[in-house]
Amino acid sequence: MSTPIVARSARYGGGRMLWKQLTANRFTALAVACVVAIVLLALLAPWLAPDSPTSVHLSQRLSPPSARHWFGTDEVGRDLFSRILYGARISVGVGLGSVLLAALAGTLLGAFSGYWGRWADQGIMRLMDILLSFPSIVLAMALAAALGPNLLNAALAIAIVKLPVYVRLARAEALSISRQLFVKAARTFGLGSGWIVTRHIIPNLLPPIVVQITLDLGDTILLIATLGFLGLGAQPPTPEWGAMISVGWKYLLDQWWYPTLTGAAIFITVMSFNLLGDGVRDLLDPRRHEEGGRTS
Amino acid sequence: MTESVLQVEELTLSFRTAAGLIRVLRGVSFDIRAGELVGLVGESGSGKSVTAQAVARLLPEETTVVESGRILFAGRDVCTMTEAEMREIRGRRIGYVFQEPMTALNPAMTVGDQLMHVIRHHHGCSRREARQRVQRALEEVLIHQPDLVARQYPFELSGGMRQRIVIALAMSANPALLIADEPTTALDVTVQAEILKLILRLARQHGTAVLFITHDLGVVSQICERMVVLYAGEVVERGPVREILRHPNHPYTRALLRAVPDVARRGEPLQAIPGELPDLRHLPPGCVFAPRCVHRMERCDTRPPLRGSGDTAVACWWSGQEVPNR
Amino acid sequence: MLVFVLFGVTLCTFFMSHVIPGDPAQMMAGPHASADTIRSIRRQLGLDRPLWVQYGTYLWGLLHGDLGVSIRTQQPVIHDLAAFFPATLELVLYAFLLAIVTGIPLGVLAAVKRNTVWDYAARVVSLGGVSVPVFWSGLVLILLFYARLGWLPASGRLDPSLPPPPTITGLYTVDSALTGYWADFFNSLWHLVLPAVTLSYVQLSIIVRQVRSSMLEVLGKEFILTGRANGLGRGFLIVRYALRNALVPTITVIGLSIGSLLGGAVVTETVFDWPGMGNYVVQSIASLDFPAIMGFTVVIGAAYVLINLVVDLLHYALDPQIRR
Amino acid sequence: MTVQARDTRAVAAAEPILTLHQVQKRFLVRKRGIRVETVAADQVSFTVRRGEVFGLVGESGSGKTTLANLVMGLEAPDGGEISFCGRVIASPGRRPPFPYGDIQMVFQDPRSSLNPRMRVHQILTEPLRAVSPERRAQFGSEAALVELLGQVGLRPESLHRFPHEFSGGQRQRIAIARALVTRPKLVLLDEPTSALDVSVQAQVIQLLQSLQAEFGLTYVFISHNMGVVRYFCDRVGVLYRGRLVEVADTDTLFSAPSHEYTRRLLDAVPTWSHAGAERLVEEAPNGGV
Repeated sequence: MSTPIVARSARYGGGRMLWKQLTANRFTALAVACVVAIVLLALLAPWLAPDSPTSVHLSQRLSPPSARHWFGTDEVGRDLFSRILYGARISVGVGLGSVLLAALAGTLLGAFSGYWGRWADQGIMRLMDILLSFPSIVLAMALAAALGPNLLNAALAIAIVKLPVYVRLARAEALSISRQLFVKAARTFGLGSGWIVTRHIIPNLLPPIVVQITLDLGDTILLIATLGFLGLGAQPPTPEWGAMISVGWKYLLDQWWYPTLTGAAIFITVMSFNLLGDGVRDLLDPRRHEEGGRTS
Repeated sequence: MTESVLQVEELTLSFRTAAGLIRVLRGVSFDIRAGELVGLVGESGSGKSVTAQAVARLLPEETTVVESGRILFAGRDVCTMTEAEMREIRGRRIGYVFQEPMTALNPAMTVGDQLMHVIRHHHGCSRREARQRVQRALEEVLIHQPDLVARQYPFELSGGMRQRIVIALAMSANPALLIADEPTTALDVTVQAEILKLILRLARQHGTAVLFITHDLGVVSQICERMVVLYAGEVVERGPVREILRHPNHPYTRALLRAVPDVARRGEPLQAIPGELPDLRHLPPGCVFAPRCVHRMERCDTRPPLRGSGDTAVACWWSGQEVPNR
Repeated sequence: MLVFVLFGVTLCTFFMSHVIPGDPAQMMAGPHASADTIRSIRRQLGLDRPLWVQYGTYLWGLLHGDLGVSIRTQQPVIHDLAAFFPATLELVLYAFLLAIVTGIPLGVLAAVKRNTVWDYAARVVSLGGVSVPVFWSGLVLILLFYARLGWLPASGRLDPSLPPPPTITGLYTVDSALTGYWADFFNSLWHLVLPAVTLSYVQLSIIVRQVRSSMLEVLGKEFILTGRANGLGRGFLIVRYALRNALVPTITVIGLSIGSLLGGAVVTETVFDWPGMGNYVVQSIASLDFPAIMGFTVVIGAAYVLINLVVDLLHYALDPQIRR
Repeated sequence: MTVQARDTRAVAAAEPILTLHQVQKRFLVRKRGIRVETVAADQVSFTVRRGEVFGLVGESGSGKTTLANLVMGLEAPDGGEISFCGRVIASPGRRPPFPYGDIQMVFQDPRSSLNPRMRVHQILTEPLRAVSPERRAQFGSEAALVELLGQVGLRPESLHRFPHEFSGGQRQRIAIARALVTRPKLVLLDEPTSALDVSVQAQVIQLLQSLQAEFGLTYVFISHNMGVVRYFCDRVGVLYRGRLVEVADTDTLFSAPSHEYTRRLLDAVPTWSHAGAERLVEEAPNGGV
């Protein structure tokens, strides 16, 4: 904790600059391109997909990749390419949703916890310790099972699992920002803690939170797929990647493309987001290096 | 006249950054004779620390470009040596003391062990002998309980104590040159005085030449014989400390002496230097100090060479002429 | 701490499973069960009593090593888990060793040879590891080494034709070596290759990333410069100065990454049909067997807390600032 | 110990603006798991008179920061009381109302004391949030702010810039402007030049001097730089381990220090002009150049 965060955050100014710096590194530029492509594919799925992701054609079940069905079809003859495209909507959308939920709640809790201290801090941090004392996938499994297996509950479970990361990060940053002289200055003016937290602490702890969000996106998408694979997330016939593999698994030896291509979609998506996360971190927060990495 | 330990000749050095090459030293020249204490004085961005690190070749190789010039240590150019040759020189012939005694020591090793490793590296002696040498090294930097201190970790010691350890490390091989990079800046005044006395005493005892980097004119006046004044990566003036402090020749040195209040002086009005320190990326084409100089004239738009006789040299077009007194 | 955490987590999962989704008896019985069936399940589970009594009963049982009775197997959950535990331990242990032995040197190499081919290779490898779904990498390995090449077995701990070694520790490789069942020894090692590699890849990547970054951070510290200025050799500085200091944060991360190892074991065991706790819990999930799921969660939580206790002890040994 | 104020100057007659009376502050610090009590302010008493520059000097751990926090109302004393313009503003136990806006502070490091996410306009108006609406309206208008910026030597367009667009010296000017926006009577200067380069330091000191006359300010100047203290302060108090060991007017303190620690401190300060120069060199065993 040597360089104060505020000194670092002066490094960038404005979105255009950020974009320029992001694309300066070849790896990161590749990641940006991949992420943009994936998001576009997900958004445009209804127009790009050759077929509905749920329309059944029993006569064409388990057909190999062809000009008509680029990735082949599944066990009831649904077009796999279309299902994977629609799957991107679910993975990216739900992933983003649960990370943002965790980040929002975590930032607020952590910022107040860090600045205010005392019993609120103690209480919040002990609660986070409990959440952190479980391997996150196991906790996510338990929570998702307890809430009842469906996509929404899986997203909620992941948000809960990710929450302590943000609370801790926000709290640590809030503590170090509180030691900055501008916070002391604001106190000498006679300003209250509500003003100080919202005007001084939170704006300055946003950069590391943004970094953490981009770092977590890949992991979250992975968690959703894993829960889906274990039957704790989206349920068939929803075109969710993990759930698709848990069904397609049976056809590994004879129709290898079915689970393999679906898994490749997960892999590429998660890798693109992770690469982007690394790039954003190196840019905005050079002090923090890889930490943890993944949870599932 | 004694032989030079170190000669820096027309050293021009740049850093590779995301924004392109930044030239941090421009034609820096000075020398240090055996057993002599030379002060390298400047403000931030003047290049004083860069010069020191370049001499010991401690700058990161990937981002440092020596554009021209030489750094001769005992007659050999440091810039062209191999890393293996350099390792023979670092520590053994050139000792180095850093500004922050807090971070200059390995936090996970006792002070004694750190000294032991370095001493065994230099002298290749047995453990037992090394242990005795550690003891002596600690005594030499005036640590009264060497046994106790040797068993402690850096974080258990005060800043002054840590700096003594760093000095003991640097002096352990009895080097010909000691580079002290702002060794007292992070310390309290009373501790600073002790450390200065220590460095001075060790240098005298062992005949070690010292390159002392500082921004504090008071410190220079107390322990150095000659000084080199740097501004924005250039030597603007160099010469014996006594002469420069009495009769500064460069407008920057003169302005600096008038701008810094000294304890021994009261009543003389302070004269602030107008303007800000220059941005190394956008230096003026001529004299680097010209934009802030009260004696600026047309000629100052071309770069003045460092001219002088003997030990004294000044980079100013006014030098040798009568400067209008202001 | 352990007690506190277990208390907290049982509280969380218990109330979540009992309060939020409505009636667990209804869920367990399925949508078409009659009211009578549901009532009997409620009585059987003690669901007709007040919630805090139920929780008290559960905690009381937990203190006595009683995790309830599995709905699916009708066996005490603790017995089921005990039976499956050694298989999981064996898998996790080998994966962990593999990850440590390869991850730390690779991370050091990447940091020391920064921005060279070595570094890029290590970064690509580790990026893959943090991005790959375990169920997919397992699947690809099976397809390649079992289905295509036929080199390695893809399921179970031992060929069905071989009798398992006498139980001492429950770890087949250890037991067979101790009792001289060499056929079992090699066969069980053979079976371990694919699942252990699959599982360790994730942790390996985390370790590589962490070692690389903390090495880079430490190598940039001033005391490394002091060491260089004092003429110490590069190898000595890397190992005794840099790695020694880099290990402190690394050990924390390794401890935390065991979490992903334990979590990954669930998926790996499913993929390779490995008869461990993970396989057991996945089957329990399929039949919404709450006592089994909770029992598994509690056991894993306890193991995780114990591991992190060990990490704290290692910290104590490595970091003089904590020791003094 | 007798603490004598040997003041002969004109301000001696002026009324007191800030008085510390036997102020006491203790902290509990954990050292290797054991709680140790450190006394950061031990029976500190002194008076600052209207219109003077009162220096507080001491090394790290002397309790300078604690005293500043106590005067600014950030911490409550364990004993004694602090009064400002005749009213008690700090005493142990209950917290008396604090005259926000009448006492301001300028901090050591302008890189840290200005929020990097705020524009200069926001930075300058922040202290006005805690003062009366009339004062806010009077000094918070754009015209008033621009005038204030001019007084500290900054251009009007600076108002809409971020701190990182300024140099260190300019940032300290912004910080000074912020301290003056409420038109305080007393300004605490906590090492305001120590983070600046020496060639910029003099600009800031001169600015502070001219502002003192312009705004009729009283300064408490906390520093470890004895040269600056000698130049800038009318009277000086020397702090050593939480105790005020000596208070004297500047010339007396520097020419005839009465406390042993003050002597040690002054001896340690390197000086270059006339007498003091090259003292260490001549002291050295093998001496001579």
